[in-house]
Order: sequence, then C-alpha cells, then structure tokens
Amino acid sequence: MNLYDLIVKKIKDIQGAGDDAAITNMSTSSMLTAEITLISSILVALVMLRMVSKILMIVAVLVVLLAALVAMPLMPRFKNEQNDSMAAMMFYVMLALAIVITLFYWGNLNV
Amino acid sequence: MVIDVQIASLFTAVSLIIIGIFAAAFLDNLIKKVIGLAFIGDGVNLFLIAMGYKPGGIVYIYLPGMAAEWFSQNAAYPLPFAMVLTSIVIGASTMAVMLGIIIVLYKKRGSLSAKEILGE
Amino acid sequence: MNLLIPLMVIVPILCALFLNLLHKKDRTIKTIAIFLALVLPALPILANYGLHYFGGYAPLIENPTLSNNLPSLITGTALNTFHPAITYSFQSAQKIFVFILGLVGLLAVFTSLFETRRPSGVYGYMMFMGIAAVTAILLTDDIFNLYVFFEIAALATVGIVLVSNVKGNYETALKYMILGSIAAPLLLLGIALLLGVTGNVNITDIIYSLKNGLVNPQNPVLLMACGLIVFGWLYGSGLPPFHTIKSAIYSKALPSGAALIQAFSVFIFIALGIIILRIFSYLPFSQWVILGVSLLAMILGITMAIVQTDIKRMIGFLAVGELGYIGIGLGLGTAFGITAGLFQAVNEAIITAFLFIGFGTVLYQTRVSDTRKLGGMMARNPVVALLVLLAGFAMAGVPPLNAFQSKLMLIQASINAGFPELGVIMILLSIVTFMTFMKAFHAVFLRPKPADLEFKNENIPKATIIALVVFMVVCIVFGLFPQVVTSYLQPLATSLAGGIV
Amino acid sequence: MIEYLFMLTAVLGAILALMQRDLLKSAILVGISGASIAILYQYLLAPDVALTQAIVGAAIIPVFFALAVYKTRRMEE
Repeated sequence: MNLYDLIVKKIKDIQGAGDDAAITNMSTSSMLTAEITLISSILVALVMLRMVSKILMIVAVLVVLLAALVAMPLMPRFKNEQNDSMAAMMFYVMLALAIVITLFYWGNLNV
Repeated sequence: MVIDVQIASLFTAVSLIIIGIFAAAFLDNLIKKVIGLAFIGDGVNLFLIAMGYKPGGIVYIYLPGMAAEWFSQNAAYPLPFAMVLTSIVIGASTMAVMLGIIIVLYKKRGSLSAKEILGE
Repeated sequence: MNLLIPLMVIVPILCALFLNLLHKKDRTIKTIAIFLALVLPALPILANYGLHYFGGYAPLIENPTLSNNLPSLITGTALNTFHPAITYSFQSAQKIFVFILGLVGLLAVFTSLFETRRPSGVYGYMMFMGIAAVTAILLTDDIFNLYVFFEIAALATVGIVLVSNVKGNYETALKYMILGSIAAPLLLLGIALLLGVTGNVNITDIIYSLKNGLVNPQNPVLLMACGLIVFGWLYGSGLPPFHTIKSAIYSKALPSGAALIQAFSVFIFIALGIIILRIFSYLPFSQWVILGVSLLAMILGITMAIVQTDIKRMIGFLAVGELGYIGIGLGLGTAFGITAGLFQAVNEAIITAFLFIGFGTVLYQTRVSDTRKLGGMMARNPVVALLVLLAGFAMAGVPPLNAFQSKLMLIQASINAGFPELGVIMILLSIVTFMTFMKAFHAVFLRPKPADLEFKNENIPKATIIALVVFMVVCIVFGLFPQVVTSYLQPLATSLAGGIV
Repeated sequence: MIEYLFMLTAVLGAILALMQRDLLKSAILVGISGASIAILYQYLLAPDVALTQAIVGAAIIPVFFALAVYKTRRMEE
C-alpha cells in the first residue's frame, strides 16, 4: 500500500460511511492542500508569539507541530466541524460571544 | 431593604436576555426559538429604557410654567426612549418575517423541529 | 448643507418603492431602472464633501443666532459642540465607497433585469433597499441610525435569498435570521451601554467625550460595549464564527444577488471596523482582536474554500477569506496599513462581484453549480471564460490587476509594522486562493463536457457580458493607477492612525 | 412597590411561555410578559414607549405567534 492509498483510507475513515460522496483524485488533492495550508499558516501565525516571549514561541510551535503530526488528517474533521447545521453554528456563536466578552472585559482590565 | 427600581429593571432586562439566548440555543421547536428571540429584543429594549430613567424624576414633557433648569435636572433622558420606539417596530417586523418562513417550511417539510429542518 | 447627500439614500429607496407600481410594463421598467441605477454611482461623484444634518439642526457652535438666547448652562459646556441631529458625513473615503457600492449595485441590477424573467418584483425591490441601507451605513455618523439600517440590510439580504428559488434557500435564510436575531440585539445592547456611559449616540461626540475627559475611558462598561459591538461586527460581515452561514447565504442567492450581498458584507465590515477603530483605538486590545479575527477568517475561509465542490459556496468562502486581508490592514493600525486595507476592500467588492456574475453565466446556462457535473464551457463561450479567468487572476493578485496593488501594499505595511509573519501568511494564502480558483476554472471550463450535462438557456444575455467587461475595465484601471483610489482613502487612514478624528 | 410585581411577571411569563407544551398557551404568555413590560415602561417614565409596547408587545406579537401556531401545529411534538 503506497502513501496515497493510505491518505485516501484515512480520509474515508474520518468521513465515515454516511458520506456517500466519492473520494476522487481531485478531492483528495484539495484535502491535502487544505491540510498543508492550515498547518503551515497556523505555525507561521504562532511565530508572532515572539512579541510576548521567545521561549513561549518555540515551545508553542513545537507543541502544535507535534500535535498536528499526530492528529494528521485535520481537514476532514475541520470540515465536519464547520457544517451547516443550526446546532453547530449556534454552539460556535455562543463560544465566540463568551470569548469576545471575556477577552475584552478581563483582557483590558488586567493589561 | 428595597432595591432601586432602576437596578431591578436592569436585572430584569438581563434575565430576559439570558432566558431568550437560552431558548434560542437549546430549545428544539422553531416557534419556541422565535419566542426566545422576541425576549432578547424585549430585554434589550427594557435595558435602554431603564438607562434613561431618572429616580424621582418626571416624564420628559415640558409644560408651560416649568423652569428650564429644574426641568433639565429632573426630566428623564428621552433619547433612549426614542430609540426604543424604532427598535420595537424593527423587532416585530423581523419576528413576522421569521414566522412567515417557518410557516412555509412547515408546509414543505411537515415538521417544526430545528434538528430536522435546520440540520445539515 | 448639501442636498445630494441624503439623495444617495433616498434615490434607491424611491426606486425600490416606485418601480413595482409599473408592473407589467417591462420595457418601461427596464429603461427607468437602468437610468435610476446609473444615478447611484453618479451621485457620489457629483456631490460635494460635507455634513448633512437631518432637520437642519447644526451644532450650536455653528448656529450663533440660536445660541445667543440660551443660558450659559448650555452654551458654556460641551453641549455647545454636540450634534443634535442625525448627521451624515460625506468625505473623500465615503465618496469612493459609495461610488463602488453604486457601481456594483448598478451592474447587479443590470444583470438581474435581463437574466430573470420578470424585471419588476420583489427581487429588484430588495436589491435597491439593500443598497439604500448599506449606503446609509457608510454615511451615517450616528450609531443608532447605523443599527436601524444594519437591520434593514439584514432583512434585504434575507429577501434576496428568499426569492432566489435555489434549493434550501428558506432553511438558510431562517438560520441567518435566527443567528442575526441574537447578534443584532447584542449590538444594540453594546450601543446602549455606550449611550449609558457617554449620553450620546453621535460617534464624533462620543469620541469628544472620551478624549476630553468627560467620561473615564477605562470604565469597564465601555470595555463590555466594545466587546458587544465587535460581536455585532462579526455577524454583520460574516467573520468566524459566522463564516459558514454567510457563505451559505451567498450560495443560496442568485449570482447577481450574491454579488450584491458580498458587497454589503464588505461595506458593513468597513463601516463598523472604522467605528470600532475610531472609538476604541485607545484600547490596545481592540487591534489585537481585529488582527486575530482577520487571521482566523483568512485561514478558515480559504482552507474551507479548497474542499468545496459547489462553485458558489467556494467563492463564498473565498469572499470570507478575502475579508481577512482587509481586517489585517485595519488591525495593523498604521496609516499605510489602513489605506491598504481600505483599498483591498474596494478591490474585493469589485472582484468578488465579478467572479459571482462570471460564474453566474454558467449557472444561467446549465442550472448546475456542482463542479463534478460541469465541464466544457470554454468551447461554448470563450469570451466569458477569458473574463472569468481575469477575475480569478485579479482575486489572486496577478500583477497588472487591482488586488495585486492592494496586496502588495498590505504586505509592505505588515513588514513595516513589524509583523513579517502576516506578510508570509498573506502570500501563502494568495497562492492557495489562486490554486482554488484554477481548480474550479479547470473543472468548469477546461475539462471535456460530461455527456449528461444539459443546457437550459443557450445564450448568455448581452447585458451580463457588458457588466463583466465593465468590471474588468475597473480592475485594470485600479491596477494601473492605484493612486486614483488611494488618494481618496489616505485622509481617513491618516486620521484613524493618528487618533485625531 | 407594584413595579417589582410587574418585573416578576415579565420574567415568570417568559419562563412559563418556554415551558408550555401547548404553543397557543405560549403565545398568550408572551402577551402577558409583553404587557408587564409595557406597564414597567410606564413606571420608568416612558409613557409613549409604553403605549407602543402595549400595542406591539401585548397584542400584535402574540397574534403573530397565534397565527403561526394556527398555520402549523398546536402541540409541540
């Protein structure tokens, strides 16, 4: 079994049996691109932590890199997470509301 | 001890908002969800009104014979009240559109459950 | 007093109201609608800069005849400078924004008149109403007036989606309204808190109170208000977590409607973003939040766009991702960065409309939006294919076109501000954007035509091609002469960066 | 003193409206909550808003909900 087949199998496992969409060459390559883009842009964004502390930046980049490598096909999960169902959207909206309020309230008072 | 009317109204407003958000997030029936959204709107309106209230003040109508300075110190602040008038009407019209969509969806799908209609 | 300023809002509302009175006289409606839509971009060009006070109530300081008779209790305090009327402010930046909105509106209306069977009806009504609302959002200096038009714009968006007859449009519209009915009252609550602390809804007066020590800027209630207004901003412009619903809204509208709705999102983003920067720029945290949210929008929007199979959904996610570029410009907080961000906003409104209408021709011919079932459109319409290809080049930032200039400016600004990482991410995501677009372009235009693909309409209306050519000309002109736009945006950016508003 | 009673009915009406299985009862309870808020506005020195709220919140919105319930189904499944 070569690497490509392994990737296809892994994506199929995560998408589950319920998704009847065929896994084509095109969809696999776009999934891979998305995966690489996601991980690399998050890693580059983490480098911005150097403003706070350099050691923290190095630790964070290494930890996230390791975590991403272990949990490798992130993108199918991400796609499942950002689906169109009302409940998922509402959950993230509530989460965002809580985060925004907390950040503004505590973040600015304790800077 | 008696709590201040203004503070108590603000708490009422906040509890209405929280009840509304709870209903919109957790209840499954679409009409119940919309009722919750109506409460969020009501709560925000009450919050605005409570902000314009002046304890021991008078209604902001300038009658002949009132001294201007006395009036300006004792009248409630009318700006939020004017805003609430608009906001009530906007809320009611939004509600009407949502209920219209719900009726159409019920005719199409025969259900009022958010899980069924607004799922993936 | 400049009468053309309120006309920018009144003309589209009148269009919306009166065009439907002429129902069934299709030729007359088409002529009048095109003529009135031509007025939309023309008005901001003709109007002079200035403030418009509704009801004519200028601040007392500018109105000596009135203030002479008033006691010193009023004229001696800050009340003297406050704006008692709803104020519309029309400056150079507003000029270019309203012009671009009018242009996108004109071309969207123009396309829809020839693509839909009936030129009069709810669709045109909603389009004009939305244009009026977003123009008012751009012009107004009064934060409650902004909320009112924000709600009208949301209702118009829902209306545009409801009349589209795309499968699943009612469900998506209802989801959008439910989320909106949570977020919009919370925005109003933020405005209420701001009003409670400062006693004002006029933004200039709020800033005056904050700057001159009339209220304590470190008041925790103000922090809460800022958080709630930021939340409303996320909803209005479709940043995460609202990116899924916003891209679904784009994909459930007709192409001309989607082109218009994305322009609404871009301009609501700009209007509210400017307000947040103007009022809360003294909080160091506000810029970090804008940067973080924009970064998240870019990454999530573009990675989600790659894995979509529906063209409209893909462009919808790309549109959300491109919003992130604008946000990064605003969040950098330097004059150059804000200019670049605003320029990117202007470009994005044009390019995304270009893409929506360009791919809309495919939908018009086949009624299919799934890339897996499409193919071979190049042979049928090489001109349209070329125009769409140019739109994709423009979005990705290929040199002679407009987004190249703004993205280059953004990258320079991020390096100047000390964040080269942002520049790296922007370049990376631009490349991925291009790849996403080429994937869709290959699937729709270059691949051999599948056997079971049927054509519902044979010919693309001439109007659509004219609209596409106009978009292309604007892209090229802005790309070759970026100073045309940036010189209008510079004053606003400088004042935002300097904190002198 | 009586205003505290109306605050209580506003909140209680809201909670009870969401607890009903019969949606028509919910619609009526929404009206009760809206009416208490209208009276509260009167106590908070905003008589004109109170008038509007009394019409919209206590009459029009419950009628909307009742019509929606009539066009769909009365009992929550």
